[in-house]
Amino acid sequence: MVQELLASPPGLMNFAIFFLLAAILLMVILGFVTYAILAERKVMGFMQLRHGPNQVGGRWGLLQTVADVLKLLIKEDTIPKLADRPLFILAPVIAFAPAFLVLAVIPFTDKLQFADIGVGLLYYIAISGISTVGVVTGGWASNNKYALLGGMRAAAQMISYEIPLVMSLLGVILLSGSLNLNDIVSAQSHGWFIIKQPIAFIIFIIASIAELNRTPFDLPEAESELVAGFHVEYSGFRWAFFMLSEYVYLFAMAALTTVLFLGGWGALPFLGFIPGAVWFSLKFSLIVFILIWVRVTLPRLRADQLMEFGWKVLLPAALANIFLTAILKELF
Amino acid sequence: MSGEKDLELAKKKAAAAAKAKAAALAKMKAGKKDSQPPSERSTDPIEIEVELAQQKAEALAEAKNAPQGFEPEAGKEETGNDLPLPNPAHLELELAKQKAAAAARAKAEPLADNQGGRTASEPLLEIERFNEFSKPLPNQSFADMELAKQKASAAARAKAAAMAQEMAAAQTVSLSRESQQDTNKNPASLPTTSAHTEFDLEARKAIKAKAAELAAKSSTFYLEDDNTKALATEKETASAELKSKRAAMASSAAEHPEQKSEPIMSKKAAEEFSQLSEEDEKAKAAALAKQGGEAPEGDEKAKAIAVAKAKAAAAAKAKAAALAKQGGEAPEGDEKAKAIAAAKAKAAAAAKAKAAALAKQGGEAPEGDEKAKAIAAAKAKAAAAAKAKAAALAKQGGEAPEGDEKAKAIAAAKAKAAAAAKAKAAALVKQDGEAPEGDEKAKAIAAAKAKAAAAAKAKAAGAGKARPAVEPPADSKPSPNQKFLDKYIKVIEENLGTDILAAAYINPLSKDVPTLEVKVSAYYRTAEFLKYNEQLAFDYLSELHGTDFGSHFEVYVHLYSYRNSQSAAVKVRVDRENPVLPSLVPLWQGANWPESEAYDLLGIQFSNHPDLKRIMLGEGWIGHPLRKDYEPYDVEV
Amino acid sequence: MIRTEEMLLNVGPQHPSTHGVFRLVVKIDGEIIKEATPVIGYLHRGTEKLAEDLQYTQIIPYTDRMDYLSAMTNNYVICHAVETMMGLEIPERAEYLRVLAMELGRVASHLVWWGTYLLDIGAVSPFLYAFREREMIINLLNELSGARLTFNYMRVGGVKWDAPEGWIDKVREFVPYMRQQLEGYHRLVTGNEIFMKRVKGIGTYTKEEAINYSLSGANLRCTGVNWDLRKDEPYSIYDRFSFDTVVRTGGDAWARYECRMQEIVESLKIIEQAAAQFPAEGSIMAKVPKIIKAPKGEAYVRIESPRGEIGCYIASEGKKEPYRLKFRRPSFYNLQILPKLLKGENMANLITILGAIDIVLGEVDG
Amino acid sequence: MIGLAKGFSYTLKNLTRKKVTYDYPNEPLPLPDRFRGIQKFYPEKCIVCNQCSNICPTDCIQLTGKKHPDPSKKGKIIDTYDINFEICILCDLCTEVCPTEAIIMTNNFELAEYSRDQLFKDLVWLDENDEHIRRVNKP
Repeated sequence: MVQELLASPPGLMNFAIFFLLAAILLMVILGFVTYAILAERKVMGFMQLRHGPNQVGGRWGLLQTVADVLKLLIKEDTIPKLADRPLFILAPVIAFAPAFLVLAVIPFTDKLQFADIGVGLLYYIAISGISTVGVVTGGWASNNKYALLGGMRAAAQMISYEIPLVMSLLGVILLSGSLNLNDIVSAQSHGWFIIKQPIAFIIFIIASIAELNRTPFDLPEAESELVAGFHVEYSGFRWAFFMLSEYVYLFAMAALTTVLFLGGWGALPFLGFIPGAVWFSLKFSLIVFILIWVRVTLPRLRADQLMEFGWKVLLPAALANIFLTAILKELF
Repeated sequence: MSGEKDLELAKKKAAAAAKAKAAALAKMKAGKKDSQPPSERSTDPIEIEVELAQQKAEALAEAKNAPQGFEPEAGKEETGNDLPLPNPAHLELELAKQKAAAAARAKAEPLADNQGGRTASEPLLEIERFNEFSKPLPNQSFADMELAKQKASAAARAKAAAMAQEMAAAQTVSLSRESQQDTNKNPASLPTTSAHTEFDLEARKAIKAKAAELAAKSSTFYLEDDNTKALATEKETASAELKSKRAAMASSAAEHPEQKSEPIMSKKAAEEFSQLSEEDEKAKAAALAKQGGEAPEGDEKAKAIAVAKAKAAAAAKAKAAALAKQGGEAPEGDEKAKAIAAAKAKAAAAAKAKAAALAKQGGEAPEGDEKAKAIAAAKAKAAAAAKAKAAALAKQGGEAPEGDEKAKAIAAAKAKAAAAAKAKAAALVKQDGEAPEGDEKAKAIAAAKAKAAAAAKAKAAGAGKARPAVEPPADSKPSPNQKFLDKYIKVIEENLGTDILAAAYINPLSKDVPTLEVKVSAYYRTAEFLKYNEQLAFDYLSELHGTDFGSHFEVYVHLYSYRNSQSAAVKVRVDRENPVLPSLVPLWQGANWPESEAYDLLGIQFSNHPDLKRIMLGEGWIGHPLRKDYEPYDVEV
Repeated sequence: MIRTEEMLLNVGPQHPSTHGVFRLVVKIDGEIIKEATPVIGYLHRGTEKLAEDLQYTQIIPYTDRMDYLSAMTNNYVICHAVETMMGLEIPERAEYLRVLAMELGRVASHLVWWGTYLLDIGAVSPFLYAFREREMIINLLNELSGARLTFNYMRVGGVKWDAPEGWIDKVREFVPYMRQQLEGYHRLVTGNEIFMKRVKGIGTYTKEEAINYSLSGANLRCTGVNWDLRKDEPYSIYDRFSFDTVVRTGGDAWARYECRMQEIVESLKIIEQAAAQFPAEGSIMAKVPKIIKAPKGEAYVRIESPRGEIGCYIASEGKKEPYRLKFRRPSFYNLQILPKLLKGENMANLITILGAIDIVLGEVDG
Repeated sequence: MIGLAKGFSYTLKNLTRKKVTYDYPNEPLPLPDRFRGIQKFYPEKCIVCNQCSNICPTDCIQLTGKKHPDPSKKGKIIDTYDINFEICILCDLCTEVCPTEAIIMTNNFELAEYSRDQLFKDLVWLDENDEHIRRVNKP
């Protein structure tokens, strides 16, 4: 249905529909984000032998994050006097926008996809790189030494983990022969890439955790060292923007992993009758659970160890994987 | 009487007390605000004072409006002071305002030229503090108020005379606790809680003043030849006396109950007055004895001086008590208050006269001793300063009522100060043998003196803390560490010579740790030797800290050797005026911060210390808290 | 050559991982620390000045607030000092109650150290597990003394309360439970490669430096110095229990980590033996005058607290208040080596080294 | 990697273990009898001996007594008794020295107030604070 809309003549009506669709997607995503945060707090709590939020909104604390978001809306978002005002205001936007832009490309089910473009994967990788710019601007603009350190670390980390991320995907692209996400999903109909490309999967998961600034690699906002890293001077809704961008990114990354390695909405061999959407959300939730689990368990790497691991371990492994996939593709 | 009545009464009193407390706090805050440097206060100090006084006056007036009897008007939310107060309300209001203005003027005038900054010996500041505390209690009638003021200053002076003699700090702590209880025992009255907090304040000041007094007295006992020490101590005694006088004034002012008609009250006040001074005397004797113990080892003359001082103080105190008692029995009459006041003044004056007489005899005995004259001169100067202050106070208090009463009081103050100074000088110079010839009172003084002397001797005989006996007390079996101690002494004597160790003994109280007391000059060499000599090899510095023992500082270093697992304590005594010690950091890095802490809290300078700075307190802190004569920077409410 | 400029960064006094109001002014070039100068005194409450006017019984509540993670050892050090001066004989049951309370306090203190150390390194959940066990110990001590943190339990001459009935059995049950939990801790953290990478070879110093800087406790034993006051200068009834001093030779943060984890095991051994030998009855207080007056003279005693060697010096004039009271606070001495260790380290290591020294600011400032 | 794997297994196992946290505001905390909470004061038992205000390390007890109203009995009765809970450290020394157990400790510790003045508790309030009284007051 999106195709005809794209083909139809431009007009106010057309624009309104698009705008409405985008708004609906945003609401869905924000809905997901609130419950992703709640899920993370609940799962972390249970793993740490405590209940997690159970006061606001019933025994399961369902309205906890909604309350948090409302609080952040009402809270005064201060701008430090000596901060670089325009950049300070712009930084959260630059960080949030790409996270949201990226979702246009992901095929949730065979019917539900916003934009089916030929270079879906390339688009995703390219746009996701911009959020690093937002983080670094935020770190620089708040004129705070801790924020500056956080920003520099973020720049170093995100850029140096972009490369293994992309390299690990080459294997998948080699096997599926196209950058279009739908083709990749259909290429997995008879064997998920997680089985064919296990190394790529592991490298991708590690690199994606680094992209998301999550625990083993959460140096840019290391509470114990840099107090709160790049968003130390932010408060109120601007701070909420950074949080939203992190979780929307989590949504995007988990979705991409499902699409690339777990066969998107493809069912397990014998359970075809369950609709694609359910499959997608199940796999998606599994990935999110793994990311939370990693956050509960692991300590943080040091900055130099992080760099060393990224360049000396992940990158060679990714290259070797490409080489191996190429040989396998040739032989079979 | 049923329980509820009491409770209801208690509740009313509590409310009244809270209100009075708030008023007192406001006054206190105003008081504190004035002492801040003028630049901080935007408006003129007098205005604040007056406006505060008005507030207080209105609060009091409101309280006064409550009817006389116990049943406050129904519905009148503000429960006034239910104690029967004969005086009409508006007169009170007038008085309170007037008095406040007077006090403000007194306060403003000295403040004008004192540009802020707290210098303990600045007499004007003292007066300002004195005024604040000596303000007579608000709810008295006009006449009584004047009388109370005059009575307060006179009685305070007498008490000051008694307290002017040095007072053991510790004794005064118990004294302030008991005097706190005395106030507790006083029947509850409106201003008690505010007077009570004021009294607490004064009690704390008294402790500090007495502690300062103690330090000053003991330092004068340290008979050194150079005059600089005398001059320094003279400055200290002057400030100490000023402080003690101020504290005495305040405590006696608070202690005098506001005008009460029943005679028992006046007798009780008299008793309290004497009971307080008896305690002072006991405290003083004990302090004296301790002082005696602390004087340089074995110096006969020092012990004699301690004893003589006790005699002089005892005499003055006894005199004051006796006279106060006579004053108390004065026949009741309608102007009972005036009588009590007169009695008090008379008692104070008499006591002063007596002390002066005694001192005069002592002073006349010419002594050729150069040192004694120097100390006497110092004492005289201190007395002069005290006299000037007292005169100023008297003048302050005395503008309203004319008549010889006032003049006599001023004269008495002058005499008292002089007497105190002369008595001290005499004691320093004269052996205690010469009991003043003449009347029966003298014999009483002699008896008191003898008792004090005995106590002093006993105290000195015991192993004085600061000055340990040279050999360890001969307990039954020689302690296991004796051989270690002998080894240390032998090794040190061989290598460094014999006049290094001032003393070396086993400290039985602290698990028989061998303690070496080193002379300041040889401190660094001995420490270096203890660390690098193979036989001793004390490579671990466990503890280093300084202590203020009144007449001198002492640095205690606890060392431990891992090679022969033996510990040793090294103590060094450093002079109090310019405490300088070589730093041990070149030998043990672990000594860096403890030495900074000793510098910060005690003011001991450590030469060639990597970075000697205030480690615990802020950079701008004035004074060194762990010194016994430390005056806390902000007066604790 | 690019021109880099050094930056002065204030770590603290209000900082998530300085274990209290400790401030470190750090001159950093990029992330490399050129020079660090500690600034302390933010929590200085002048206990020693206050003690001049307080009786001995009144000082004990103040000692609770120095090393607030193991207040029992603080209570004990001042009581031990006065008892040594007075030469008091403490009844058996009181000694056993004291040893049990102190060792339980030591385990609780090490658990807090373990939890917060891992939090500094970035792992979130060990903190929660550590506090689950600590809560059980705190409840035991709460039943014994009436408070969770500021116990005010010991008095000169003995202890204030006797053990409530059933308390000793609870202590006996606690020991095996704790050992089992300890295995879980080792599985979660000790084997973790990221943790080992973060901790090994960091903040290393030699035996001579440790002795020269007057370090004590695990900071000293991790360099190979076999010195534990409970064993080498036994006080109270520690000579009756068989346990061994935990010594490592690495001298780095990892060695200190191993030392402290092993010390928990040793303390559990002592608790077990003490609970087993606990006398059925007996008085909990020696014959002591109503107002305690330490005899004239001075004394310095030192005992082993979880953070090192805590000492107490009392100079007394035979009155009911000490003339001078001074505490030898281990964290105050252990912190002196920090500037030397931090030269050339980076920001992340700063937090790891500081966590490994295990300081408590209530004790540093005194 | 084995260490990481062990760590993961430990946290996963904890996911299903019984939780250990109290549901504090809803259910009261289980406290032992000896717990030192806010004092309770019996005005009729007090003989105004001032022991408590002397022993208090932070001097937060202010009390004033008055002569016994009916002349037959001697001694004093308590008049005002306030404890300043801004500086009271609940160290239990006052209950230890009180000869007539006029002041004892209860187990409740909730003392949050909206203004500092309300922390000055007077005789009446201390008398009415009588739930969860400690059964055993003296060792």
